[in-house]
Amino acid sequence: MASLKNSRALSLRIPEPRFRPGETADFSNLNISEAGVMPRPEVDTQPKDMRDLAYGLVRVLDKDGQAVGPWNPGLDIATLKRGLRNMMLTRVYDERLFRAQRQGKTSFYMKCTGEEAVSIAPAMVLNHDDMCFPTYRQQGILIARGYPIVEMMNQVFSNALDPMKGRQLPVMYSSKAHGFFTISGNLGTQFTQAVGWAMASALKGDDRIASAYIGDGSTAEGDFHHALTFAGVYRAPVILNIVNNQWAISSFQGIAGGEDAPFASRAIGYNLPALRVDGNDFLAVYAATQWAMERARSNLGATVIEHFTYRAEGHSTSDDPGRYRPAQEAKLWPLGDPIERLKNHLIHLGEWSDDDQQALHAELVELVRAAGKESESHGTLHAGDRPSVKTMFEDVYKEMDWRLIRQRQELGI
Amino acid sequence: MASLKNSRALSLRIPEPRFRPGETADFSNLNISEAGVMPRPEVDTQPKDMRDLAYGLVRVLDKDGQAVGPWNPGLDIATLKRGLRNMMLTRVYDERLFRAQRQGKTSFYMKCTGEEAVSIAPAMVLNHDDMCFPTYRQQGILIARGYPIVEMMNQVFSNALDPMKGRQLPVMYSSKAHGFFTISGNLGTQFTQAVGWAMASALKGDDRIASAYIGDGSTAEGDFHHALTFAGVYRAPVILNIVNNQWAISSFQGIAGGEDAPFASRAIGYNLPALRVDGNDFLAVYAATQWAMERARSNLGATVIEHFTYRAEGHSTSDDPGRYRPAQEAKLWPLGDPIERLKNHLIHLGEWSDDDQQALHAELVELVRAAGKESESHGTLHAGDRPSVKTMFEDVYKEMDWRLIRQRQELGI
Amino acid sequence: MNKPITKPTAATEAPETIKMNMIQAINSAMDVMLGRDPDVLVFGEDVGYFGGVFNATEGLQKKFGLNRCFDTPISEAGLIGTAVGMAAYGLRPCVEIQFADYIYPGYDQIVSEAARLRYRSAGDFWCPMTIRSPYGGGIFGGQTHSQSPEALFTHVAGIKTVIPSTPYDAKGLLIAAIEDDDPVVIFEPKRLYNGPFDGNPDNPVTPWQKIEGNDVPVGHYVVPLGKARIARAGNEVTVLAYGTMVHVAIASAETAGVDAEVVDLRTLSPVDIESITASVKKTGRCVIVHEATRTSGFGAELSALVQEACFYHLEAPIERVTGWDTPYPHAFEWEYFPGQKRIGAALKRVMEA
Amino acid sequence: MNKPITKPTAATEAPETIKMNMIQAINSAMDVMLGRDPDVLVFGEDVGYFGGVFNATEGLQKKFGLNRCFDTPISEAGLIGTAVGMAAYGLRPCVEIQFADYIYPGYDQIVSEAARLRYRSAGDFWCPMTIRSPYGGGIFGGQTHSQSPEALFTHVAGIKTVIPSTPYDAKGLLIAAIEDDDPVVIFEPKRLYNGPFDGNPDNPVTPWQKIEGNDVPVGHYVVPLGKARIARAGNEVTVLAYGTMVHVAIASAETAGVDAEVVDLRTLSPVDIESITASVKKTGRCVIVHEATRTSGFGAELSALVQEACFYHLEAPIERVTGWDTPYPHAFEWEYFPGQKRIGAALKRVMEA
Ligand SMILES: Cc1ncc(C[n+]2csc(CCOP(=O)(O)OP(=O)(O)O)c2C)c(N)n1
Ligand SMILES: Cc1ncc(C[n+]2csc(CCOP(=O)(O)OP(=O)(O)O)c2C)c(N)n1
Ligand SMILES: [Mg+2]
Ligand SMILES: [Mg+2]
Repeated sequence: MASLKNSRALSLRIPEPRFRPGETADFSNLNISEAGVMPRPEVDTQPKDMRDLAYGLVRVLDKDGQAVGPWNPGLDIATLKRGLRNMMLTRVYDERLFRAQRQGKTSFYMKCTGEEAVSIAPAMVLNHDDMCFPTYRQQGILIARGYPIVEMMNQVFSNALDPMKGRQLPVMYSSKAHGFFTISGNLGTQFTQAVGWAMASALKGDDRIASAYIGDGSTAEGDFHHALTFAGVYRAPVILNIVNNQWAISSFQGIAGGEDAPFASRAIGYNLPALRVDGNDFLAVYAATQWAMERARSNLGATVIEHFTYRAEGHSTSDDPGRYRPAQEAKLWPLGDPIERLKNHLIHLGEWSDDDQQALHAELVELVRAAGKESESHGTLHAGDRPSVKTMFEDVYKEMDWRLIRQRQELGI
Repeated sequence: MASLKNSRALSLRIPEPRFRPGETADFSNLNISEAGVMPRPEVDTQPKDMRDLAYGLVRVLDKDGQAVGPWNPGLDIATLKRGLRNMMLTRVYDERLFRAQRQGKTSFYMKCTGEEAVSIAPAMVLNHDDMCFPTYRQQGILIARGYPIVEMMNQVFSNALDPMKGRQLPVMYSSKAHGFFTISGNLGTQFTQAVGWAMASALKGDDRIASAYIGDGSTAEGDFHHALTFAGVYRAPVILNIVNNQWAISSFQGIAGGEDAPFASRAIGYNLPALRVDGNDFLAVYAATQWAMERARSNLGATVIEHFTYRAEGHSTSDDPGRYRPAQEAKLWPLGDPIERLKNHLIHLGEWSDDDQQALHAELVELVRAAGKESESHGTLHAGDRPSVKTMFEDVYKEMDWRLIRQRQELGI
Repeated sequence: MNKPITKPTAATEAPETIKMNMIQAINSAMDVMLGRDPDVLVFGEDVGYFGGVFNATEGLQKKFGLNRCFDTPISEAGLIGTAVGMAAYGLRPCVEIQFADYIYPGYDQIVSEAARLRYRSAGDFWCPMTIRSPYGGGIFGGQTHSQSPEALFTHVAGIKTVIPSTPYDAKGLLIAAIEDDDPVVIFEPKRLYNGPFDGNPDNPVTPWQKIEGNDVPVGHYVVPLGKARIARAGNEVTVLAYGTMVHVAIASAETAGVDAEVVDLRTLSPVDIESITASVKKTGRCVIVHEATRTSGFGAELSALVQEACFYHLEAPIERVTGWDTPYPHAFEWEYFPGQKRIGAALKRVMEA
Repeated sequence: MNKPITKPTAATEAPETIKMNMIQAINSAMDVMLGRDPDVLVFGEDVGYFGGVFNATEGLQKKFGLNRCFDTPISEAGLIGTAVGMAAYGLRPCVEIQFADYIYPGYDQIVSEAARLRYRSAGDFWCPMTIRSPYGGGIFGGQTHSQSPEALFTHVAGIKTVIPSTPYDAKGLLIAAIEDDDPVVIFEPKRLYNGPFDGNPDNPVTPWQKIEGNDVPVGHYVVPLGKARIARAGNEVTVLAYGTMVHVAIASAETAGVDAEVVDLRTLSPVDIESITASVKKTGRCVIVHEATRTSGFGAELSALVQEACFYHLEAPIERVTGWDTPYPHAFEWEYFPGQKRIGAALKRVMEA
């Protein structure tokens, strides 16, 4: 084949997002299926017979706020309102804590603005003792499960009542009682652990399942592959959620390979079923989670769900997205905002009004304000009370060994 | 969804091979496409338009030794004979070195019996300066590229002329001059490195491509995922060969997920084209490599090739496959032996006879015997000459630092 | 799950013992624990039907079923990561990494996860996981079957690091590790699997079965983590060693004619500082021996600890006899391996200092 | 490719210098090298258009193009593994790991591959790769943005480990690393990016731009690997330090009123044994300071080396002042961080011993 030699100089493709600061984002080329068009296979469908779902987009709420198609979970009004409230509370909470960081009350904060449905709908579908393995962007799970927001704030402020005893970065919650696994600062690791947890549950003949989260960018970590491999091989009862919010700090999803093939399609090579879902559509996320949960509980194994959403704000308080994407890109995102869309659905159903919305918002602001006051009374990062320094040496092991005892003495406490 | 709770106790699926020692293997359920039936897409086909090739099997040589179908590479007789000779030489080499290990002349040896086509056909397709990143089972590449077998033996015997200076386990060859990357004892790592090498070539506007190998079992390592991710994202000019010989030491391919979905289908989620090939069919492997090479050289990026073959002997000299699979399983493998099949093709073409075969075999045995004698005259692991102990401290870094100099002195050399 | 392990009732009569080699002792530890505790399970590459490349798990799948002992994909990060999840669920996974040289792909799951769960969740989650892995040289395994990476684990707060040197200890420490509520890494000196090794490759190895005093209880017992053992009592110099080097050190003392006290550390982290200090204060001299590369090896920590605790008792510089700062070279097994000659010379040097 | 780098012609006149902070110096090193050598390239998570989360690569993509500076998927193993392949091809990749805490997924590619290529291929392949990564505490980064994992690298034969403490050194060492034909890991003390830090969080930080003598050449120069620097001359006790701790140690000597000689190691592996030995032989006392957890930290190796080389000169036990054997706790930044109080106390203790 020497004839081909020197035929052409090779070159590399370095993916770039279509728009950068100063340019105007344009999502009109985005090929988004209409609400209601994707079929809903039976939960015992063979993965090979439903590969198309990895390439479409499961959507329930249409432009008019109507719930349409086979994926409509048919929720009652109370559930819809609970969903709306949870999402709004999460957003109000985020806004206050973000400001608190700006006020120097903590070192760091991360919002999930625009992605509330992705954590809250699944948390409402699953049993409370199903174990979630979240990233730092699923605070909505705790809120939906009724974990007290004062406790969450205590963690963020590393104050005297911080359930993590001042050891963890803000937003790195943990609550076994709420089926919320301790968040890791190291991306991806929890994806494999969730599969292990689910394997354990299955090995013990338990009925609890696991639900794992990973970001679009983090799918590139090895843990993503390990999780899918083990989940496929052992048919583990786990839901593998990929939150594709299209950005990983400053890198767009193309840097993780998401432009060429949807992340959901990664499932195909492991013989896992994949659903690709409009992550800003509370009902679609709800229904997809139901499907995956039923599958897992019926011993049919794992499901990969890609939640297609958009990170509407900066990565964290340390980030300025205006440095790498158009300022108005978030506004132009065509799949809208999950809170707006669920609100419109309730209005469409005649069960809600803009006034109700405003009243609820005001109520939640007040609730969060009161919680904030209470939490701050127990200290914030640089002021007021904090956990006892002694505890710094505890929980490294179940029991302190001589080194830790000596070191505590060395510190003079 | 509380109704589902406690509906059923979960359980885990632990995959097991269909047959164990004492049982009779039966491959009749194996769904193998006929030779000649798989279509050959143009090399610039979009991956999404050729997903079926991940699930079929590209085959050229039929039962009668005839080359059929669109994948027939149409090789001339000289090339066919070269292929046959390379494969036979590799097998004869393996047999002698295996015996040498049994005679205590080295510590360890690994054969590639039954898998010769998978290394030799690609080595003949590619240019000699295309860089291969092999595992320990692609000694055929060196043989096809004319690396002296005496040198190979010197490495295996860790003798005075060992090009690796006694540092590497037997079979861990390296020859940059032959486009053969230093073999690692750590599974999988070379897969990502090959992508990096290919990226470098593309970045420099070079025309060389890379060819990487990984075993079926080793696809479970993170490196497999990293390689496919980077290859996809940057469209690197690399061929990603998966050698599915169905066993990873004692674990059958189902433990790596290969029974539920062919390894080739892993490519789909990364938007990479996949070919699944009869790895015991020299012509099919040859043609698939040509296709992938043309694609890479045309700046169209990487191809994943699954070579479906069978590990006809033990994993290594440390292994006894009779402990975990039926003794006669290898004999029953329906896709036969690559040497037999290419021989039959040449006979079918009227260009070869059993006598020719025997004569060639005798010639190669003699050639390997002579090389063995020559190599052994420079020492074997526990007898005769070996590299100077001084060299033990060299090449840790380009230059020895004070620690290595002192330590060499400490050893008194 | 994650419930306290039933402690053995105080033995009234001597337990039944038999002679086991180290592999059998390790196998017996897992056998005992699989039998006692339904939350214990064993998995890893080739450990199921096949019983492991060193036979450590032989027969366990047959006896306890697929659910208790099974093969995993070749993914050290995957098998350790899933084990972390299982341990967090409440099981006690005991996993095998086929060779210590292959533990690195799983390093992040060990260091960032297993070691951190309890601390970062303030005790909400923890990780009672055991990782077993054959390590060390002396078997012509070349650079990827001979490594001694223990120091890469002793540096990590939150895990315990254990290395046995006899079948009795191997079993008792492994049981202790499985029962421990924190993650434990046990490196098994593969050179000792079949019998003790004195460092001289020309001497025939006596199998453990023929070693006097090698009596291993068939049932449950524990060798506590964190406690060293005096492998050879002596007065002139303290040798700190673990794994294969314990036996080489004892032989070196004999051949060098130095009355060394050989301390077999057994647990490296947390190390038994009391036993170390007591011995060095008695002898006033210290030689540290390990197979791992010297720079930043565990010998460095031992040297620092001894110096800190026994400065005024030391009559000679502490010496380290270790593997060289190179990869482990296949053909130079005995030039790399710290043998009797090098250890003996160090013993004499510190005696003459 | 893999060709020798053109050595700078001997400067006849003093090179142009400007005041840079450490980030600018690091940026300048890459800028200079991208300009001089077409085989150098820079990549990592967020390093391209965005210029890195600490701005270390700011402007490089714009100046040198996408092919020379680009973003990678979030896969430390993938980006280091591809860098190994590129280095084997003949390029000189300089990659960023966003925080040292996230280097573990790439650990296998560093330890088993980058560090081994040259040795295992007997010089047939080698790996001129540089890994840069911000490390260390003092910024309220909590346990996964504050780690100091240097000892996990100093133990690995085949790689060099470097830690600068000034903008001048950061640039000169990084250029040396990129030009080095072996893999080099450079940990950058992120606490020092903007200005030196004396360990007292209540003191305002003076930016590097206002620090007298902080003159960084705008062009090419090299600070050789393997050579320490006397950061503060003194006679009473030697302090061995690197990174942020160099500045804290100097301040501690002042506030404690001890005439300490502070040796800034700059390269940890291979460490400058001559400078260390000369200083300790002069002072007879030694305190070692680092942020990393104590057990098996690099301080252990330093303690062992000093003890081995200077046993008969030591008038007091060598002390280690280090991070505790715990993860780095968010709220206890200053209780964990080895500050002036603890270092000062150690200085006084060794003076009184
Ligand atoms: C192993 C590891 N590498 C890098 C980082 C630094 N980091 C933190 S968040 C982040 C981006 C993650 O993006 P994505 O997975 O898409 O999640 P998102 O933030 O969008 O929710 C990076 C690179 C880390 N925390 N851990
Ligand atoms: C990282 C790592 N883990 C485990 C091993 C031990 N090991 C060596 S070969 C092998 C089986 C590999 O099987 P496969 O990838 O199918 O290749 P094959 O031997 O069949 O060619 C294992 C587990 C290793 N060498 N490296
Ligand atoms: Mg994202
Ligand atoms: Mg195989």
